[in-house]
Amino acid sequence: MSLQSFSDRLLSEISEILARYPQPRAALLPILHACQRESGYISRDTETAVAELVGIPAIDVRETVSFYSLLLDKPAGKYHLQFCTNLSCTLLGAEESVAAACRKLGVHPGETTRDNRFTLTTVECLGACDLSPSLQVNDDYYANMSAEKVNELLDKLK
Amino acid sequence: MSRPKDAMNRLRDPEALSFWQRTYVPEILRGLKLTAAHFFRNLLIHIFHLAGLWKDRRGAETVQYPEEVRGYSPRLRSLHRLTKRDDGSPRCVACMMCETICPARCIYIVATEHPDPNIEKRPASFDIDLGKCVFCGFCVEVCPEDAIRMDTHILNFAAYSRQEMVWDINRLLSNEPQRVEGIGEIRKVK
Amino acid sequence: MPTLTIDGQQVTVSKGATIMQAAEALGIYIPRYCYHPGLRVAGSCRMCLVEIEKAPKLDIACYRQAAEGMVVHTTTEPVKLARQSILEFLLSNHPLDCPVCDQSGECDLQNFYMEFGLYQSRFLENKIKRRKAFPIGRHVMLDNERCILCSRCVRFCEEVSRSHELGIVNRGDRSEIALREGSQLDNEYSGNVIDICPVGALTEREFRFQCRVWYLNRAASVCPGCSRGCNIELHYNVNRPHQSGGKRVLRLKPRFNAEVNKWWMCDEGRYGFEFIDAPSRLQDFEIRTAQRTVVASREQAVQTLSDWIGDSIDRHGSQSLGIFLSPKLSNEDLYGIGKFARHVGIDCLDFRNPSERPGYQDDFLIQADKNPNTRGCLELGLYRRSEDSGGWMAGEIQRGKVRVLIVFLQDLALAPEFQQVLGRLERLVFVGSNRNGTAEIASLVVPSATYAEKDGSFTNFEGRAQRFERAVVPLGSAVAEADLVASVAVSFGMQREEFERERLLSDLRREYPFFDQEALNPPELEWVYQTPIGQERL
Amino acid sequence: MLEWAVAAGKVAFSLFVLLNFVMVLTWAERKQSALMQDRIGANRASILGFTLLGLFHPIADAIKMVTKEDFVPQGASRALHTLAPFIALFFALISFAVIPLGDELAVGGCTISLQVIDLNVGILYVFAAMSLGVYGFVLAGWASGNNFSLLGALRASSQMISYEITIGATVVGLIMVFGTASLQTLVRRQGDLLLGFLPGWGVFYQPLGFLLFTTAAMAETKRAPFDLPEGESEIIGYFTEYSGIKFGMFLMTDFTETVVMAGLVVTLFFGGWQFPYLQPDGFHFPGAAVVSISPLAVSIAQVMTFLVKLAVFCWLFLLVRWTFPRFRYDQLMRLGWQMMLPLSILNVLVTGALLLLLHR
Repeated sequence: MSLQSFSDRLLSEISEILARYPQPRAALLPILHACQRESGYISRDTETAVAELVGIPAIDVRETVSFYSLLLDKPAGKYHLQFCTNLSCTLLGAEESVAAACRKLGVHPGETTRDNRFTLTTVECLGACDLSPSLQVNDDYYANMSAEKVNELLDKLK
Repeated sequence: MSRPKDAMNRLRDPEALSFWQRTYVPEILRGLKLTAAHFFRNLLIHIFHLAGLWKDRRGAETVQYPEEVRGYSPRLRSLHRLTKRDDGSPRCVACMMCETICPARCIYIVATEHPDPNIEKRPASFDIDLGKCVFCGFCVEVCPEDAIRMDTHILNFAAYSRQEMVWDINRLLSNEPQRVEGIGEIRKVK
Repeated sequence: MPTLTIDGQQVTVSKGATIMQAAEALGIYIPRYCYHPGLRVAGSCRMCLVEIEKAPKLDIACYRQAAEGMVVHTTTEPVKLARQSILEFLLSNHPLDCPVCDQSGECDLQNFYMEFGLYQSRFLENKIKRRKAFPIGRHVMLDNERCILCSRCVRFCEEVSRSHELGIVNRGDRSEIALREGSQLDNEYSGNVIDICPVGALTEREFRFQCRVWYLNRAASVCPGCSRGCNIELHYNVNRPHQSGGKRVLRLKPRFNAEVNKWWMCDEGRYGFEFIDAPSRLQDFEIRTAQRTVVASREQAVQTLSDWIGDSIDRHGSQSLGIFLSPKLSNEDLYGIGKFARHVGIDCLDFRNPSERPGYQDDFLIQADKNPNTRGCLELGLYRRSEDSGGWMAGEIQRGKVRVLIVFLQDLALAPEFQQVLGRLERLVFVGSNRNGTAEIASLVVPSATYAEKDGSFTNFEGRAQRFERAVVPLGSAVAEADLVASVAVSFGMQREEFERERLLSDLRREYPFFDQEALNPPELEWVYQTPIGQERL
Repeated sequence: MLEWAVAAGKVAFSLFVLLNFVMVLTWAERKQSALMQDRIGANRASILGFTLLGLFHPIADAIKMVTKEDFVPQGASRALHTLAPFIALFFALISFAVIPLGDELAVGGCTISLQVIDLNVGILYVFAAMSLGVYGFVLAGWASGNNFSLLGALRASSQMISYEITIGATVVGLIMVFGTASLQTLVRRQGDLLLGFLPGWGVFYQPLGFLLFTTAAMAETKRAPFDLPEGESEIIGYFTEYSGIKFGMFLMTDFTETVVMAGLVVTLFFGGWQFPYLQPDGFHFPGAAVVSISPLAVSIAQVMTFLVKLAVFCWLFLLVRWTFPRFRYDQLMRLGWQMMLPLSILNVLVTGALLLLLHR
């Protein structure tokens, strides 16, 4: 999705966002969110186009996109399972939940099931240590995950 | 403990010598007696040996290399060898530690790229000039990869030219370690 | 102007100066990875933590500004413990491949670990594997496992070269240096990232496995690549010639000079040293007749040259001699040649090769004039002012006025004006370091020493005379130009002493104000990127 | 004509004995020192796989020395450098001429003395030859063009001259006892019995003289413990600058002197060719028992006796050489001048006094 292929609606949203900030660089995250809403992920071409629009080096956009786990640089399935594997969650058994999910879905972390329904990733802290081990599916948080609860959840989502 | 001290004092103080010692004559005779005793004893043993007797007594303590060799100690520093990886290639990564530490400057390494980026570096050539080597074993101690050892127990590598004294990587790789057995035992070599 | 105390010593620094700068003013070295004086402060490595009295915890010296009455300690136990912990952390994923790493010997990670490290490792976990040893540009090799993410290279590409090729992508222990999509690190200054990389993550492709750095000797020099005259260090290996296949000069590194090149140099200059050990180097005196070329001794060659000059003056006067100089010669060589020319009355002198065209230039270091000493030639007046280019000399040859021409370094055979007329000369003498078209047709070829093989000075485009020192001995029978002229001049009643280096220098200083004392003090080597490597003791 | 042939034969036989002794001595030295030191010694040189206890080594040595480079240092006097070893060896060889190998041999009506030449001043002849031999060493040191060699030569000459005095003074006592300076006569007179049963050998008349003479003789041969003139590797001797066969000749000189000195000791103090109780016609044991033997067998027995005695003393010299460490030079000089010379003069005086007492 290069600049030419940006929809008019997206372009107008971007210019609206840009107008909000005195520093164009500051508009980067809202613009990236807008782009992800549009196509579900942010392609390398989109990154380049956004860099051009904001007027910053393309590598800065790449750094930003790769830094945040909320920003996806490749398409995800219908359900994007993000397991926290940071300290608190791992101590409480996050790795078993991840293993259970991998077994059930037949994928490794970072992969998408063949039917494009599930994408499984492990992420650093979700900021929900009080709920650990925590799992984020799309925009919803699930607390105190264990292998059984993951299995139940996956059955439900199917 | 006291006897060596006394002997020292006697040596330092000529007064302590007795009259007969000062004439030297008895002492000279004692010296001659000692050496002559060895002479006749060994002569006798050798004659018996010629007759096939007394084979268990040695007329000469010296090891008759190369007919006889002693079992070398595992600590002995002998001819170098380069150790190999499982696939037979040298373990050496051409880090030049041995070349750097070598006090005789007898190691010459040229480094080159290894196809595997995890190994990254390998020796294109690895020469040891044994004509210069002083067998200090620093190269073995300094090697971070255990790539060079001096446990072949090969000691006879003399050659007729200086060039032949330079062992290249292939010769060094072909050397094998020697199993250590019977340290100090004298063995006949066929 | 705050005054502060560091390790018991008082120092007053300008407002806004950091503790790091204050310590440096006192000669106290604080270890650092991400800090580089030529780059924006990142404050990410935490290696420069120091103890500040009345502060609740340690603070980084590279960012914390000096304040009035501040009392700083750089060697106390908490500071040492902090450094130890930082090093332990940095090494948690750093591979221990020092044996194969080109950086070892000049690696800050090695050096600081030797000084402050935690020698008993507590690390049991598996190290993270990353991509190793892949080229990211024409000159640079990247090893992501070795990277400690100090971001010096990223900041260099942002701030100095402004080409923005590099960035740090991903988060946490997955972070690594990456190239911009579809690009290579191939800007005009890419070699500098190798210099500023404190570890072996960025290494030089050309220098790769050529020589371990502890075998290198260093000499202070001046880059001859363009008229900027960047201060450089020549790194040469004469101790272990087999390692680099007999090549002596192996790499150039920039040397700090606040007014000329700061900490940097361009790739063109950095890799422009190949000619020093190139196969095209002239190593013998050659006397060529129509039939054959013979190798001569220095004495024979000097005798021949003196005979030809004397003979030409006797038969046709000193007007029949021409000298074509080169702006690649040092001030001392030029001055010596000029002195001799004045003595025997040669005024047919120039240095401007009509075939030379201005090269690439930018607004940072690279100059269009690719000769290091054009300004020196101009200041010394070794050209005909009434002409725009050296082409006039071709006319003189054409008219039969100039019969013997001595060419220094230049390839006149490339210039159309000269191509036609060189054949008309009675004698063509070529003095140069490398073989070229002119050397092929010259009747006497004199091998000369390159800038790495002699002492001297270049005057840069701003008129700054800068001294360079000899690194290696001249190859083969090569001689410095001033020495050659001295040997010839003896036959013409001059004293050899007049061409001695000290004499030439003092004469130059007396006659030419641009040649000032200050800039010509012996250049000092300063290792600005890394802590000093041990000098070759072997 | 026959006389000439006999003389040539005697010279040839004498040289044959001497040179063979020298050659075997080089082997014996190695083997004997090896046995004394619990080693095996020379045993490598082989012909067709036979090593014969290393007896081929002298031959191998000879071949090696002849084929090695004959090096004359720069600055050396080439002619003298070459001449020196010849002088040294020559005088060592000729001093053997007066040593009797046996009594007279009667063959076909002809009586042949088993001695190259019987000089009535035989003993002086030996001293003269030895004194001249010193020139060889001095020349060698001087002609080498090496100061250290010259110093070695000076050490050699002073040592030899010092000990020759002792030798001379010791022999005086012997001459007084036997009343002759001819070696053959001397040996014959030692055939008389002493006190009716003891062989009348010089050693019984002159025990102190024997000790002094043997010691001084060892010093004359310049071998350990008196090897200060040589000491190639440590103190540098007169033949340091020699190589090849010229070096070999100096070694030969040493061994030759050893044999000559051993021969002198045997001749002077141990009855030379005298076998106890063997007279020209057979054994005459004390108590008048007589065993007759043919004159030829007696001659052979005499020669064999002499050779065995010679071998024993050569062995003794080697034993001493491999037992004692080298003297310091001051010790050497003190021994020579302050101990042995006074003792030998005392020996002369005591001998003279005793003779005077007995003859009165």
